[in-house]
Amino acid sequence: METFASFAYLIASVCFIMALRGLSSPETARQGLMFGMVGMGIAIITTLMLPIVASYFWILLCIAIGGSIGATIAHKIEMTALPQLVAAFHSLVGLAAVFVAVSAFYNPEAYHIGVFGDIHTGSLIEMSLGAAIGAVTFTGSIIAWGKLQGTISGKPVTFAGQHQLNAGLGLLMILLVILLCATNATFYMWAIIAVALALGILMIIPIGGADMPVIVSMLNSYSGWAAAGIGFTLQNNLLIITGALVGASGAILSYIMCKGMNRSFLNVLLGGFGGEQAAGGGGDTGDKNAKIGAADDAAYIMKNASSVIIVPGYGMAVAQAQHALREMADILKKEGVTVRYAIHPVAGRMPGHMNVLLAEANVPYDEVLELEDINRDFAQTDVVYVIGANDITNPAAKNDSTSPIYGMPVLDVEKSKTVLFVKRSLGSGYAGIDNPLFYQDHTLMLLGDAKKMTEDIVKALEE
Amino acid sequence: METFASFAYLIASVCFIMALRGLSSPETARQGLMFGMVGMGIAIITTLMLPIVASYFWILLCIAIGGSIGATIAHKIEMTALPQLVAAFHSLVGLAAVFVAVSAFYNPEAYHIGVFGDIHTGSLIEMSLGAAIGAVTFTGSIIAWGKLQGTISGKPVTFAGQHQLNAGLGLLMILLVILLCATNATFYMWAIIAVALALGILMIIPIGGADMPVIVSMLNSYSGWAAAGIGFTLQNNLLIITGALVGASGAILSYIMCKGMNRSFLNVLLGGFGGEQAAGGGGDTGDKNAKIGAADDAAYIMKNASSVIIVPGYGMAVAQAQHALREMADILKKEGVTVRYAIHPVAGRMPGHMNVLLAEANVPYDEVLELEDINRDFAQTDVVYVIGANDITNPAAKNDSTSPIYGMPVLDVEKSKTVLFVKRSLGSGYAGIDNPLFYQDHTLMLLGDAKKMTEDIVKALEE
Amino acid sequence: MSTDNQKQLVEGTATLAEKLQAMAEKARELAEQTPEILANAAATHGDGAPFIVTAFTVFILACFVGYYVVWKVTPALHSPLMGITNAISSVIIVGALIAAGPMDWGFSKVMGLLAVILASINIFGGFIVTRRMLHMFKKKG
Amino acid sequence: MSTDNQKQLVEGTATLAEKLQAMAEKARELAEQTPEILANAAATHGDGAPFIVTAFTVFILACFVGYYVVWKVTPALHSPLMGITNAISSVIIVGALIAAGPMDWGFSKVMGLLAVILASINIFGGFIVTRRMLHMFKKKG
Ligand SMILES: NC(=O)c1ccc[n+]([C@@H]2O[C@H](COP(=O)([O-])OP(=O)(O)OC[C@H]3O[C@@H](n4cnc5c(N)ncnc54)[C@H](OP(=O)(O)O)[C@@H]3O)[C@@H](O)[C@H]2O)c1
Ligand SMILES: NC(=O)c1ccc[n+]([C@@H]2O[C@H](COP(=O)([O-])OP(=O)(O)OC[C@H]3O[C@@H](n4cnc5c(N)ncnc54)[C@H](OP(=O)(O)O)[C@@H]3O)[C@@H](O)[C@H]2O)c1
Repeated sequence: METFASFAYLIASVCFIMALRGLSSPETARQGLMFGMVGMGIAIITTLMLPIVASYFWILLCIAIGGSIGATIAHKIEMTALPQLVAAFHSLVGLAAVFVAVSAFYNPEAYHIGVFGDIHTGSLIEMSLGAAIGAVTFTGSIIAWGKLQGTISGKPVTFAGQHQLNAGLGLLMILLVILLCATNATFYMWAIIAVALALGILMIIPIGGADMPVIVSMLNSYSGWAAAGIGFTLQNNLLIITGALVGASGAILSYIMCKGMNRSFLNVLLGGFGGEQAAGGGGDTGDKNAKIGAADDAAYIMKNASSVIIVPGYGMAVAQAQHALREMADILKKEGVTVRYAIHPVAGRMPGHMNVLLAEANVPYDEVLELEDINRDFAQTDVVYVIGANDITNPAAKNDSTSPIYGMPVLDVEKSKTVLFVKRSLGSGYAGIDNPLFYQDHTLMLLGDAKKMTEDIVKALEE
Repeated sequence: METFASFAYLIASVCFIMALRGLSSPETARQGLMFGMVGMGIAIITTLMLPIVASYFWILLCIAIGGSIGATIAHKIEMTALPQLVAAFHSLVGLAAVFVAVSAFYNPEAYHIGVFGDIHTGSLIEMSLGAAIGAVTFTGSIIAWGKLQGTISGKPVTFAGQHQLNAGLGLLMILLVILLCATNATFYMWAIIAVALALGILMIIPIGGADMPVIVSMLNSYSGWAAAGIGFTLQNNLLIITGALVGASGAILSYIMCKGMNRSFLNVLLGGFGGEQAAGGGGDTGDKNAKIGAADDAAYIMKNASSVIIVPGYGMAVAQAQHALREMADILKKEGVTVRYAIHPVAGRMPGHMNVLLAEANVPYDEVLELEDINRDFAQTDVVYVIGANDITNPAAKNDSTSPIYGMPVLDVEKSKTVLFVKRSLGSGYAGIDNPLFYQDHTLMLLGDAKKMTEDIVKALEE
Repeated sequence: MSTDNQKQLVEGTATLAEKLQAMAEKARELAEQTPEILANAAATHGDGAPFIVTAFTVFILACFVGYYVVWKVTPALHSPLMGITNAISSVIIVGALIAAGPMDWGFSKVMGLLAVILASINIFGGFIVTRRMLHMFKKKG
Repeated sequence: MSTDNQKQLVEGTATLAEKLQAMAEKARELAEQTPEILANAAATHGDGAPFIVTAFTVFILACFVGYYVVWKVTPALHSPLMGITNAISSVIIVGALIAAGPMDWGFSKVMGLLAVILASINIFGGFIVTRRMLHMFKKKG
């Protein structure tokens, strides 16, 4: 039986690997998802068949309860609320890890790691590590969720001695783990969890709302490492492998985002960057003049173009303008205009955010191109339609070494013949800096809500 | 100690992974090699420190003997003899695997797998598998070596009932393994090895000399699986991991070669394809006329070109023309001509064969391009200098569905303004089929030895 | 004397029998202990390496696999990637089920059941939301 | 009767003693077997999974790693790849060293030493020839 279970777990691990592998292209992605679900099914059923699992009623009830809650949320959620949802889900994984660690602590016999009050030291370390990471993930994700949802202010909350406090708590945690190993006392277990919960809050609160995507990925990574840690305690390879996969995934996504913003991970973690949208910048328009246009002008310009590239950003997500955008593109295509979409790696507020929204509006994914695939084509393009994007087009990243985003890769929209900018004001974006593009000769600003403006253009085109 | 050793083995495994990882680009390749050597050093030293290894003198002597033989061979060998060398080395790995399996069989206590005459069944199966694969690798590689070296005729040796005989031997082997498990008798162990030795010969002998690269890779893969099998017997993760790495590498290289030739692996294995060079084809030149040129003509044409692409093939390796070629390219570059090299995945007689030879002649590797990177550029190229290549340029692969190489990816050399073909005759290449390019209007045949001809061109250019 | 003798003998036999029983008990104990010894021994595998080393080997290899697999994910699918990893990280439900498994109630079992609920929310929620995302990705035409 | 009885008793005691001894022996046997059982059990790890399963897990993961790592090798370096894999496949020298390790000579040790020679040829030959190849790859200029 044990051998059988281990083999089944191995198969489940391979399924999870195949699941991630499937995501290497949209064609195989759904098959990958199937692998993931099958793997999870195998893991659960195998565990239920273990001799130690004797009572089924409550377990199945709990799965049913959890399952229906999860399914309901997942079906109801708006696609634009994805970043929050992911954060919320992570907090649950974190809490579950804490619960598992605690129950292993109170009933170690079930996992063959000793008896209550006398658990193997190695297992104790792994267990407290799992619980601590889980607790940090739990509160950290809740804060991240709050900041993304707007429940908590996105402003970085900073105070003097913050980093010292965090470091102190970290040291305290190490001390507590040592004491736990020495005494096996329950008090220390709970103390570790309490400190970790506090640490989760304190670590995330100083980080600005717009940096939350990096944090969500980081917490995703943490939840993976927590699962792996618990896998060591339970001597279960499935948990170890899956934990490593998830850990790697979160870490890589964080890395990609940081690189896309040209910031170091540490810089993000130390916090204090970014705040409310359009905090500064908007003011110093002083001597510069931006050309303000209307929907009719935009419609006329695009109708007469031979190629248009659409650059969506966070504003498109906020305004939910993707459907109107697709309509506009359809009309333009019927008029014989080539229409493509250019996606910056950190456009929006989570990796792949724009791709999902465009896919939701039925934009075929082969019209949607990544930065490195399309950046050279701007020079041969008549019109670029920038909708709700700002920082990712800012040429200051290329030619102003004093700019905070200097070095960040940006889309070369200014190389096209005409740039249309849809946004509500001349204000700045997430990075809080002015965009010189607004004041260029071949730029036309279309001020207004992204969805409203695009719908107006559609109307103008249809006339 | 055991824990320490296992950790050390883990580090060695990671070193080996990093070694292969380093080969992902020429910049990191030498660092990768370092990783490989360090990993091997860790593995050997750790094993020597195990309590069971008590007597050092003979071991160190044997390492010294083997090491100096290996070092001497490796220093003396000509780069053109690489395919043979690799085959010869593989045969040694195979034999070593057999020896290890045998000594584990006679002294199982050393590996904790039972006592002589009463070895655990699982270990027996793994052991006999390791021995059998090792033995097949041994004789198979010797045959491959002979065919590549020319010691054995490259002609496929086929006879009636060949496949039946091999299948019969395979079945016999399974029977012997069962008997071995049942009786633990030494006779069966030796019988398994004997049958495997015979099978190695019989499996490779029907395969044509030019298919040997695929076979060498396949045997490389086998030697990996044999190591992994012995790793299972010895319960040693290092052997398992390394075996899997080597096994995967050999399998992937075989796959790449088969795809490059557009043949299935089974088709290669069943044998009977290809034979002596230029077996057929050369005859039916009948009504077609090829333009034959001289070195002076070639020098004149290339001097006045603005871009030249060099396409090297097996003939360059045979003639050792790479140094002359580099000289020619240098002169042309000084005259302002852009010179690049186009490498087909199966040019020559082993994967990456051309790259190594060109590198030997100090051709910078960024001038050397793979098929998919350069194939579109032929249309904008003035002159293509095909040297000792044939099949990999044959347009029949694209437009003649009856051709045996139909579907094989080829270099589109015919799209350039002028094609110069350096070879000794109008005969065919490895696939034994006629090349219509020879008779095209914009082709000039430069008949002669590749090295001699290139040197003549160099002289003509220098005048 | 004969009765004495007899008595002695009978007594002797009785003690012998007692000792025998004691021995048998010891043997039984030994036999019973074996699984426990086994359980302890089980923490090491054949090569003498403790589980932790093998587990670490598995962990390192899995990190390599994760690294390669994730870098191969196309950027367009990074959101679904977050969804799927979120779902599969709930594989700690395996630990939760073991905690919730025993017949008799206790703190540990309650914790386990709570963890089962949380993990289930994630599993279903994560997979379903990922499916919703993936169903939107369509090819041209 | 008393003598008979006595005899019977004595005999009974003797058989009891014998049985006792037999039992004691069994117990000793059991005790002796324990290490062996342990040795067998050692083939399983904590989760109750025998070594073979963990080994298989390691094997499968290593295959994935190999797959990704090798596909990432640039085609220009396929020849050095063959050289390096050739060298590292000689890691079976680990097995050969164990065979050649014991103080006393025997068939097994001779085989081990022969394997050490063969593997060493490969290790040195493979690495050196790869180094020769790699040293030739130079960047422009
Ligand atoms: N994607 C990720 O994973 C990720 C992660 C971390 C950080 N970030 C950061 O997020 C930023 C992404 O760049 P981005 O160009 O997409 O966004 P952005 O620079 O934040 O600009 C978004 C713009 O959209 C406009 N906008 C907001 N709501 C709108 C509405 N309803 N209608 C029309 N326009 C609206 C805003 O201007 P108005 O206020 O004038 O309308 C704003 O300037 C980068 O700085 C990046 O570093 C992204
Ligand atoms: N690279 C691999 O890993 C691999 C593996 C398996 C099979 N193959 C096969 O090998 C072939 C490779 O194609 P290829 O174009 O490189 O070779 P090829 O098609 O075999 O042609 C080589 C040509 O070189 C000429 N040649 C031989 N010696 C010469 C010399 N000293 N001077 C000048 N010319 C000489 C020969 O023509 P003359 O006799 O007229 O001189 C021959 O036609 C493919 O068919 C491929 O499928 C390759």
